[in-house]
Amino acid sequence: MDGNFISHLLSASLPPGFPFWGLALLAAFLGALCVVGFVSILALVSVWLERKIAGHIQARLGPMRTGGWHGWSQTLADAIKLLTKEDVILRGADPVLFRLAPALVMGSALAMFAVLPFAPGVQFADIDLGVYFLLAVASLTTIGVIMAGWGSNNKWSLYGAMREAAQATSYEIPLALSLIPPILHFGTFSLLSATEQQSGWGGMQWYIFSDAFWVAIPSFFLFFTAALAENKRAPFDLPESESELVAGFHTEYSGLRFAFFFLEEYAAMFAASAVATAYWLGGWNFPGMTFLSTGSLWLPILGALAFLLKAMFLVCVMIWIRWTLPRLRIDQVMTLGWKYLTPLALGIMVAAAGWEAWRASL
Amino acid sequence: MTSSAFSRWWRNLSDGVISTARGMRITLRTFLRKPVTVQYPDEKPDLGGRYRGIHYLEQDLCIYCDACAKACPVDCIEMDATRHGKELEWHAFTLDYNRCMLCELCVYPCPKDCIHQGEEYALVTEDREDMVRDLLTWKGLTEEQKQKVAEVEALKAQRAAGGGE
Amino acid sequence: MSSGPLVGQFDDNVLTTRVDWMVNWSRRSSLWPMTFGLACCAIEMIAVGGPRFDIDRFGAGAFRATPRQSDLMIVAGTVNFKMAERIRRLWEQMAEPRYVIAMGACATGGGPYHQYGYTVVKGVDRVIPVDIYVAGCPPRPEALLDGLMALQRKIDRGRIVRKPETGPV
Amino acid sequence: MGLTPSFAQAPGSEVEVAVPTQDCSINMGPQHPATHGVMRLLLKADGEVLTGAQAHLGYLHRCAEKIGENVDWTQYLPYTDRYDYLSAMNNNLGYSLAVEKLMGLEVPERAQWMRVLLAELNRIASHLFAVGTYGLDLGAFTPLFYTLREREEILDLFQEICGARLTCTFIRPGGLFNDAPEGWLEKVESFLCRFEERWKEYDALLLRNKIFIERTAGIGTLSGNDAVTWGVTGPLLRASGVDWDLRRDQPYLVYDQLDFEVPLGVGRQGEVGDCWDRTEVRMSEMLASLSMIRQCLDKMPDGAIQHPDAGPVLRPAPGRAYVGVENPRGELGHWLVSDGTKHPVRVRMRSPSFCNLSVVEHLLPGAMLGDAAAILGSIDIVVGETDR
Repeated sequence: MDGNFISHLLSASLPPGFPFWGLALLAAFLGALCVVGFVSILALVSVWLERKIAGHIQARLGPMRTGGWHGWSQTLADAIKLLTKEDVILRGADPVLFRLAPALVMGSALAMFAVLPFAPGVQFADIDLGVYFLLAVASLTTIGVIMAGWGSNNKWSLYGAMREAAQATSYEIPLALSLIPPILHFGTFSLLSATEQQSGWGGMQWYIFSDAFWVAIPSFFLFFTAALAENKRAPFDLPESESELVAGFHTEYSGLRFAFFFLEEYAAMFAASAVATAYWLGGWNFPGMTFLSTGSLWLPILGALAFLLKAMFLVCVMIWIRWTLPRLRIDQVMTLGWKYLTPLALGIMVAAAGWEAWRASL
Repeated sequence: MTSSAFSRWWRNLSDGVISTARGMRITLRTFLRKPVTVQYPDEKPDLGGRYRGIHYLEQDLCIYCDACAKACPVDCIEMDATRHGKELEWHAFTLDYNRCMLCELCVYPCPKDCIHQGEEYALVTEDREDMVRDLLTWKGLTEEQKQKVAEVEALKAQRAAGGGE
Repeated sequence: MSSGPLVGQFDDNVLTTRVDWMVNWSRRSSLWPMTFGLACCAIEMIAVGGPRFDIDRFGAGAFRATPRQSDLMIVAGTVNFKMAERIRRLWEQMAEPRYVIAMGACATGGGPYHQYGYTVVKGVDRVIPVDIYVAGCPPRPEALLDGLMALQRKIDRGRIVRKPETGPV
Repeated sequence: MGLTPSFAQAPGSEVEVAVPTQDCSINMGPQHPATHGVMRLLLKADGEVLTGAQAHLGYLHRCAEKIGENVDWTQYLPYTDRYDYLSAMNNNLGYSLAVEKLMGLEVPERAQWMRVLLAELNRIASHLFAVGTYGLDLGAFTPLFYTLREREEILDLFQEICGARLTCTFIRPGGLFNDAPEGWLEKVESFLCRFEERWKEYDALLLRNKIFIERTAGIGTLSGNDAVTWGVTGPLLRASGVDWDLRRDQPYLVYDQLDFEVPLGVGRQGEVGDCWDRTEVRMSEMLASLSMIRQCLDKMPDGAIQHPDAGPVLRPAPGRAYVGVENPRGELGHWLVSDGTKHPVRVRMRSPSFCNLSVVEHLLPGAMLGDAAAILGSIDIVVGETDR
């Protein structure tokens, strides 16, 4: 399928002779709107999930009284409250950096969603270098965080920013290296194409079940760990480590600007999980999809559902890990990144390359 | 040296993975268990008979002896009454919860066992003045007491009149 | 109450009452407390966050370490003169709308240290405005939850975009 | 930021820091999640490495000693609950023992056993909190909730016997305020059985966790010699390998009739006296207390719980007395001076947290910023007691 559902819808409904640039602008605008809406709902759901899962892991209940059933509207209340809260901008803060940082962080988180293949035809842009784009955009977050930490004029924030700088740049390497085995396997940087190649075996020819499973599984774990560190999730939440740096780089942020950082964390978690889903867990492919005809409307709906379920499961695992483990120290984070994950990723990369070469020679 | 360094590297890695898995198993087990939370406003706590909560006073028994106020380490009990012979005309018996530390030291010295700490545990106010609680159930004299006092007064007056003659 | 271009500008009508209701609802349901323990009462405050009582059920479980992101300051413990100015500063650092619960006898009125405690402030309301007082030394966790619910009722009474009622004075 | 000294000063390293850098002073507290209350640490840091630390006290000074000169002997009892608010029973016990020493009272047999039972129960509650919040300091939230869950059960027991959860005011000069209610001892027994199972969960979640070991082993090492020199007591001292426990070495009450072992730090994961050892000692002490409570339950005699001579108003003979007891945090000493009236002339505490806190200035320099929380948490201070 070429293009996405928005451009299909637009080209079908607009009068013939409508200029192409207008169509492109409209499609971009509608797409951005969809992404913002989707990410907001996603963050609301994930924060609620996080609080409920944390609650039950800790032998308590979590939100119960806001809204009806099990406090389902808790994060909605949080969001409205953060919206209506006073926006404090310090006199000593750098006015430009302080204001720009949340926008940059939020923008980069939203941009990641442009290339995620949710279902057949439900992808905003299929870029040939999809994963490159994702990695590049994701590292913009780091710059936003450093701007926030520097601009806040607060020592805790500065420490948080410096830790983020060190940590994020270190973990970019194992993150990118651990993506190489699936890239070699599928022979493409495009997430869409990789997903489509996993549709065999009745929708179960996922990379981790393929003949290369022995490199797929370790590289999956490596990617997952590196993504945790890249997203500042525990046990790698050093930039905002509460018991050391008060709230780290966002110590001085309140109200909506803080909400942006909050939102970005969950958006980035989902994006990382989505990449893992698309490359290792078969994307939208699910067993039983072969019974649906190719043109059926059920395929994108059920496919999107399968994709969301897989990605949300990984998000839940991230939450589960967060509420289990203590935090590492910054030098140990670096040690883990450079002395453990990077060599492992290199080894797996070599193994994967050898395997793929051998398989190609058959 | 190299082999030991490598085996240490390997052991660190496997230790990390295994202990993480073990921790995650424990948290998962708790996740699947029933939470221990008591849903407070719907379920009330069981405080047991000895709970030291907000005080209450059995005013009929109290003889205005001041023993509780003297025993109080923080002087939070204040009482005021006028004696009419045996009957007491109460004006105030206040307990200041701005100071009270609910230590029960006022309860032990009471000769009539009339001040108690009940199971009421919450005193929530929007005004600090409301934290001073009057423990009296009635003020002044009851009708009964008034009658008794009047009788005693009448008797006194009679005696005084008789003695004067 | 916070101030802004819309505050107190409108009469009662369906829209404004709904907006008021929604804002109040969100503030009431999402009172993030500050991790701010002073003394004994702090232990009970942690117990309130613990599994038995679970303040998170009320949406107030996200303890924030930084005053900028917290809505509720639970002054849990004895306030002395050296700490009082820090409390004032922390309160000033909090973003509006902010609420204060004085938990326990020490915070409401000096408590056991009222008489001979030469360094103890006789009530935190001499330093910062207090919304709700909770008695006890320390109060039971249930009492603090009662205090939280009282604060929620107080927030519900608030009028944000509507003109305040002018009743007979 | 230049190279950190840990790289520059590594043995055999020839790297030198050429760029002159200025140390960054960081003000940690009084409102900081890691200071466990309102203490202020003034840190000097070169990047992530601390070069100096200074503790500032007094944010919770509550005049506890001065109040002792104004109230009478019994009235001071509730104040003892409040300086180390995590172990109220032990504080009550220490003060009561000191007053009894002044008065020359011998407490009835049953009261002695009950006191030991309550003190050990409170020791478990206190250590549970200490271990749980230590996990929190290191970023593990969940162990705190598990320990709080068990702590609530101990507080329920306290509430049933004395009517309060935290500030017990239960052990008094001359005995106890009250006897245990019907069926209370059986509830203690059933709690102990549950607790033994749960203990393993904290052990696996914290002590055996690789990240926890990495964060604590070899960090904040306090040698036995230093520990003695700095006047450190309690689990800190024992973690440094010094075999000293007042319960065994200066037995009071019926501790000499109990059979218990004193856990010592052996440096299983790192060095003797590091943060891991301190936590391990606390965890083992919980089990030791557990066995002591079991023995108390077995040997609990019947009889009175209050000495007949100890009325509501006490008038100890003129004199002075010092009694030290083994609190969860170390040696809590009470130095009392009486002039024969119903008011003390002087009440003075040797509070373990205060003495233990003094080592932060010794331990923190050279550690990293993340270790500051780890070291401070492993000392397990209660600010109510350091500032009094």
